Amino acid sequence: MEPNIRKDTQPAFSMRGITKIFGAVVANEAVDFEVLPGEIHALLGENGSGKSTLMNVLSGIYRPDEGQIEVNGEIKDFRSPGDAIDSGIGMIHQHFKLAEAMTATDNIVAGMKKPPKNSIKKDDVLRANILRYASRSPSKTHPKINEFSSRFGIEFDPSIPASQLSVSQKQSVEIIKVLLRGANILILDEPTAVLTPQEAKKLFTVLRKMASQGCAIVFISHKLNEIMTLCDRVTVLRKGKSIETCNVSDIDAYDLVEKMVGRKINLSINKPDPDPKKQVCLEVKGLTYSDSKAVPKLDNLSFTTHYGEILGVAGLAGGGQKELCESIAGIIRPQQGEIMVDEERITGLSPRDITQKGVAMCFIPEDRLGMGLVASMGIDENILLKEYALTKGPLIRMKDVETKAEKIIKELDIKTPGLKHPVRMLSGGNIQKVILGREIHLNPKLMIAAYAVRGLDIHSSYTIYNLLNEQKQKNVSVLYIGEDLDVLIDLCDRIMVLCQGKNMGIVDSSATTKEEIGQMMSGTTLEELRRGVSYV
Amino acid sequence: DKKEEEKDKVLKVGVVYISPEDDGGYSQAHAEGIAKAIATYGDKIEVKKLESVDDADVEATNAAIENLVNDGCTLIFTTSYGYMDPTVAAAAKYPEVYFSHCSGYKYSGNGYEGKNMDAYFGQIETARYLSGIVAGMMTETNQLGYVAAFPIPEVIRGINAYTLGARSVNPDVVVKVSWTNTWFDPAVEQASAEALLADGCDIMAQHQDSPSAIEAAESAGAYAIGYDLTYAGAPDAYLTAPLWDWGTYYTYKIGQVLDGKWAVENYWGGMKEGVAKLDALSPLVSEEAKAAVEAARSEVTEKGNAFVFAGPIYDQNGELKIAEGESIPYDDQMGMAWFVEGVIGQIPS
Amino acid sequence: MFRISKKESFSKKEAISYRLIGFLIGIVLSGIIIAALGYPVIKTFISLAEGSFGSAIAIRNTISFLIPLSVTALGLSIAFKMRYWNIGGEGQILMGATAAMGVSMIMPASTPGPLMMIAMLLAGFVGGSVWALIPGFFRIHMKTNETLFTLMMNYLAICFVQYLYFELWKDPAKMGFPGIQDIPFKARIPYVSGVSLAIVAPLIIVILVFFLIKKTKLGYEIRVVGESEPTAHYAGMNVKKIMFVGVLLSGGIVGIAGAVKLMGSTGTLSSSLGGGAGFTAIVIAWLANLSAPMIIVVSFLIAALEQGAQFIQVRMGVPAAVADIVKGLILMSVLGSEFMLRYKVVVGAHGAKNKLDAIPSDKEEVHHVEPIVETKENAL
Amino acid sequence: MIGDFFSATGSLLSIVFSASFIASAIAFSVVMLFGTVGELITERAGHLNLGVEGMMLLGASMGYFAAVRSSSLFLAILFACVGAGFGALLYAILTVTLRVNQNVAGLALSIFGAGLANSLGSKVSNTSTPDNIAKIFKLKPFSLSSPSGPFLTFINKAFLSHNIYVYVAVLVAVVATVFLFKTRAGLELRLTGENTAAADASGIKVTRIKYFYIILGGMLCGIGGLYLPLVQQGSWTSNMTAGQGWLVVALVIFVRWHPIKAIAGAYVFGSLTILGFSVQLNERLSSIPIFNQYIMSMFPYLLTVVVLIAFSFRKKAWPGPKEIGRPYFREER
Ligand SMILES: Nc1ncnc2c1ncn2[C@@H]1O[C@H](COP(=O)(O)OP(=O)(O)OP(=O)(O)O)[C@@H](O)[C@H]1O
Ligand SMILES: Nc1ncnc2c1ncn2[C@@H]1O[C@H](COP(=O)(O)OP(=O)(O)OP(=O)(O)O)[C@@H](O)[C@H]1O
Ligand SMILES: [Mg+2]
Ligand SMILES: [Mg+2]
Repeated sequence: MEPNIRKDTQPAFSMRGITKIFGAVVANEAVDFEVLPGEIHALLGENGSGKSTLMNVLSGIYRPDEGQIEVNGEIKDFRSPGDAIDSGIGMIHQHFKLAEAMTATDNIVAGMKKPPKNSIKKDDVLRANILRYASRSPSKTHPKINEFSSRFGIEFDPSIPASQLSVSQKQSVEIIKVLLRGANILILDEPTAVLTPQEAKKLFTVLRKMASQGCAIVFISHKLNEIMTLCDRVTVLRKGKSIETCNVSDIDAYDLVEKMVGRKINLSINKPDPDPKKQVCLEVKGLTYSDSKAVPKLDNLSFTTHYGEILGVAGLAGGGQKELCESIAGIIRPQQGEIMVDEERITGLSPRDITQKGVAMCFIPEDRLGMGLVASMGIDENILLKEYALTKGPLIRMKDVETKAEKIIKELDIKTPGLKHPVRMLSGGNIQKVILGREIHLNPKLMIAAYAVRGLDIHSSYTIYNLLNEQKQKNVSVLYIGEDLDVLIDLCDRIMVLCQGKNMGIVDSSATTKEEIGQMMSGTTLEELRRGVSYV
Repeated sequence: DKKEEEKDKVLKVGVVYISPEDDGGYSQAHAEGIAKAIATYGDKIEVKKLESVDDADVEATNAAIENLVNDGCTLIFTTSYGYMDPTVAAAAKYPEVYFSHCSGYKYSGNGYEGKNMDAYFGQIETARYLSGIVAGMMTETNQLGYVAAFPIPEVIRGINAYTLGARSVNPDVVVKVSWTNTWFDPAVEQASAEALLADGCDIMAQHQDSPSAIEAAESAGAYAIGYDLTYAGAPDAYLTAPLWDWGTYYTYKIGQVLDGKWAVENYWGGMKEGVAKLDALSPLVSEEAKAAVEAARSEVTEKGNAFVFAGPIYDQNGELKIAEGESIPYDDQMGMAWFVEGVIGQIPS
Repeated sequence: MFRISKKESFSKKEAISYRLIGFLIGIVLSGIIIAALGYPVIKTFISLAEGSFGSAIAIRNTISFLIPLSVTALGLSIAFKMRYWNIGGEGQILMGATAAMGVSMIMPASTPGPLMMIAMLLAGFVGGSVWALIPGFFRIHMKTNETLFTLMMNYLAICFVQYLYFELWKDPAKMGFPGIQDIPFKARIPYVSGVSLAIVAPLIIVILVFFLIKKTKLGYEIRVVGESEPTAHYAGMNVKKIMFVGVLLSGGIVGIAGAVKLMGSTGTLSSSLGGGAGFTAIVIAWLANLSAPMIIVVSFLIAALEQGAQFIQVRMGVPAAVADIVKGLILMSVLGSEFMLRYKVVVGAHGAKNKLDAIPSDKEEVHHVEPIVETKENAL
Repeated sequence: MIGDFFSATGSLLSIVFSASFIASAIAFSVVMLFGTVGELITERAGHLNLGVEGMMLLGASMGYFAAVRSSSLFLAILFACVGAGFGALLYAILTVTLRVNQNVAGLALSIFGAGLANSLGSKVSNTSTPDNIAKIFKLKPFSLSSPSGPFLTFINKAFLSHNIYVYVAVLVAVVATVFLFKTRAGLELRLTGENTAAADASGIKVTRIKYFYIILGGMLCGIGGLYLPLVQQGSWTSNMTAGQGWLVVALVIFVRWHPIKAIAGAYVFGSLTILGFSVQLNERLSSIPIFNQYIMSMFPYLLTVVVLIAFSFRKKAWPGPKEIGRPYFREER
């Protein structure tokens, strides 16, 4: 495919010397960044390297402390997102900005103005009509929105509340919202993080189409293969600074990683052998659970874990992993089935009793801080969260906890000014270390690590893998739930694949491939695979 | 120096009001009385006042009295019933300060041992009786409405006096009572009056501190009798009003202290003393009604409440309460908790 | 042009000085309004100070205002720690007093004074907590909006007490006047040199609340629940039970404020027993940043303001309403000054240099911004 | 027993559906209707303003002051708007710009507003509404001069014999409804209250919107307050709103943030507040314990509580503007 870059023209926008500081964090430092019309430009960097910040500056959400933005050669000073929209800039945010209770149409048309002069199509009757009927007569607006979105091959029902749309539909709404405002500079912040591969493919088609019409597109993703296939150029950010911009065709994925992290890193896990005794720790039998809306999440799930072994769990997002963890930890009550630890039934026990039976869980939710941590409290009080219930009497014992906190900080090398420092001020990696450290220090028999490296950069991730391996060597049974198949294969001894709450089979990691796991994740059982049947 | 000394000689008088001085009603009537006393004594007195002191809030009342004492007041008037017990307590605490409490029943020698507390009130029932005569003469439906604040003896006495007056000239008259449970809430008073008007009453009377009932009568094309102050806002409805003129009392009492002749008493002046009076009858009042009022006026003025509450008086159930030739004794008037014949309404028990 | 950016932390010194600035701004603003209304400004403020601290009587009055305000604010602070918006202080005060009143009426006259007092205090606790738990129950089990529910409970309590006052508990000895009988003399909290011994109530409760929040498991649980319910749930806490106990304690302490007011000052029950303390205490708890010791300090200042306000009426004939202006403006300015602790205003479009300099080194003692400003998840 | 029940119900119905009862309930709901629409607009922008009482009083005193001093209705309304709008502006500065907790800021406003209003009002407390203005409100513009038949008489007395203020209140509610649900500006307002960040990112000037509607809402409260001294009573008295501002806060929930429903809601609250007075005059009803007037004064609050609970049973019911109570700072994550 030929990149559609008009090298001769002036850039669609250029940012120069952008500096943005949050309190004590320098999120962007003198960043230069420019994108040409018709180009899909990737923005790449580790977590916290300042990608979202830079794009938020461009879209008027943040005001930079230093620096200048030029759009189509004109110097701009965006005081609000509205100003950026007026200059033809549209951003699809990492976290969608939709009012859940309002219809897609309302979300789309609210705040819409006459499109700017330099939009893709100046005098578009359809758009003018949407603007005219918007809010006055929703029933007339819906079909027009449909018509508009079909131009880009996008489909959703504009008349239903946003809360009833699927994640990818919500994203479509965001895209249409931006396009209707006549954006010719489109920013997508990790748009594929929430999509299935098919949905992502569809999105790419749309993006290519828009680029061919002269749109400048900024595409943020952590997935290198997406960047390699979709984008024309890539700019790498590291620790808030722009490191390099190059053509995607001139570079390979390994170079990109090196530029991102700043040094060559060894991306392999040294895996100790599992305990050969294969003593059973956890036994799950016929676990079945449907959520409050009667959607089945776990379906007659059975498996066992062994001491001194890491059992991986793979599956698509929402495939029942979360419910599995919560059932074992006692946070939700499965409707059917049994969970045994050391042949002792724990189903029906309270989370606290289960903790006392030696089950520890480290679950990192999407927002990292929502569960398992109290954002405004220090490390000490966060360690207390599990600890306090195990001591006798009505009082909390800060002294013991403080000693323990200091120990954990030292052992896991957590970077913090002090153990009273609110954890919300720590970086993501350090926050995750706090949770993991706390759970490890409960000296569990069974350690559940769910999405333990969610959102972490490579270096921190490897620290966590090592910690888990240490646990395994201490003969702890580890249940590891993760998204990255390479890591699952490298880290775990065996891998169980879930699909819609069903156990598709457990494979030995030394004797499987990503492809095999991928097929199981989309609904083929191991048996069928081994028999050579494949539906995909 | 001399000025300071002179200042020290000035009598500091404290007054506690239940509502703002300009409430257009009860407190304003007292404030106007105080103003008269100031006009009389000039620099010899200095008045310190506290408005809007909730009389059900004992703590606020205590604090108010303490503040007045603290600022050097040696004569303190507490103008609402609810201040009674705090006044008693303060009187006991500060025996060198004189206290006068309005509308209660405790004073030196009666419910209080010390020697520095007075009680005062007035026989407003006399004026109410006369206003009842006006209403009795003017009504066409023979149904009178009465918007009443709280079912307490003071209010019940007024309703009874009004009814007795009206029935003295028109035995067919009934008086319908609606309780508002507030001294002052214009909206509530208006709604209450409207309910009465809708129920067939054609003249409104009130024991309330806002003129809402008069306004309601005006917009319904009915008549109204006010209370506390004369009211010019409803020329097509306003007939007259029983009025307080506290100036007489305050001038008298402050004079006593200035002269060093303060003496314990339970002051209960009426029309004769000038504390209670009936407002000038408006042009709306018919000649016959005027004549009827004038016919009763001198005897009412002379004999006061003894005339108003003279037997025979029947209660709501038609039982004879006071025989011919007797009248309701003072203590029973003070604790009155029953309606006379002709009143339609209930006293919560 | 200027714009606003967020601060990470502030020092104790900053905290105090900004609040002081807020206070001064409030004084200046109210001075302007007082002058505009035609009253002498300087004299008014001098009398205000004199009236609140200037004499023994003044201080005694200030203390008597302080007691209900501080106890109520302490009670409310427990609920606020859980991000439970208990606006129902006024009603809980009343119902606490009502329960205490009821107990004093039921108990035989021969009951020894101390026993009766203890029973009344307990009743106050129960009355307040029951009144708080009605909305609490619905909040805990069905997520009913507690802000408005508790607000309505205030008015229900007022109507209920009026019903008692005019009908059910009307005292026949009052010669037909409405009103409830006085509590027995022996159930009254005694005065020592003009100061009610009720002052020990806030002093004890502040220690208890401080201890509860900082040192006990329950207090810890309350703080965690306030911070994030999912986290509390995840940690195996029984969120419903904790909220239940928290609301119970909050309402109970506020109820004690009512009982103490009944026993220490009013001696009888009426619908105005609360005297607005339930509302003012909300602002107090907030200004004190929900810290128990600070609540006493702030209550003292507000009590002084209320007392001083009465005094300026007496001394200068300034109407009562002017005092409300001063009170309202000072509250608003101090509240507004909190902004300076959490955010800073950058003048001019470019300020990176200053900001880079301003990033504190690790050693400096800083105070972290407690996110009492509601976080997104926990807002109303 | 059953007969008693029916006859009591009959008495109650005959009260509630009498023309005069309806008429006074309508008159009684004017202040609350203005207030409810005003507060509702404020809440639609994501701000719960507990200072309604203060704003109503400010509007009432400033407006009445202007009326007395200038004898101009226009200036009266203008100053009611200025007074209440000033209170709302303070609230907006505190909560929008300074991000102070909304509940606390509202409470402070209600203290301050009442204080300022009462100080100002005392300057005109012994005067009555100037004649030329009073005359305007004596008129009953829609009243039929000679209604024929009982039905028309009823309609005339119940609904058509009101002063212009009443109809303006209803009109304001209708206009607010159309505005809110049928215009783009209304949509922008709703989106701001539902998700400020989304509105902001859609190019809506959220700060401007919040200031504008908080102040507009305050002004409507003020115009509602002005009804009391200017029309209903014809003179100023301290604290004359007497708690209606707090009922308004409840009413907004009761009407589910819909201005058109506020007409009915204010009417229901108005009639509940006055029902007690009519019931007192009816001997059959007043002897029934539940119609005790002290118990009846609880009805509006009880009703609100019931509505609150009922809506929390309906899990799918819209719980009101989502942003209520949340400070918005664009650079917050
Ligand atoms: N809401 C917030 N308010 C203020 N500061 C915040 C906020 N959220 C995060 N920070 C700051 O951002 C940093 C944490 O950022 P983030 O969670 O993205 O980690 P990260 O940079 O990805 O870290 P790592 O690379 O170690 O995983 C901290 O320094 C913290 O001070
Ligand atoms: N609103 C904010 N307040 C405080 N700190 C912030 C804020 N936004 C970003 N930061 C901090 O600035 C740094 C850059 O964050 P940013 O979100 O731009 O990273 P990113 O490259 O998008 O990371 P990710 O890959 O996780 O999306 C981080 O340390 C982050 O915590
Ligand atoms: Mg990050
Ligand atoms: Mg990002």
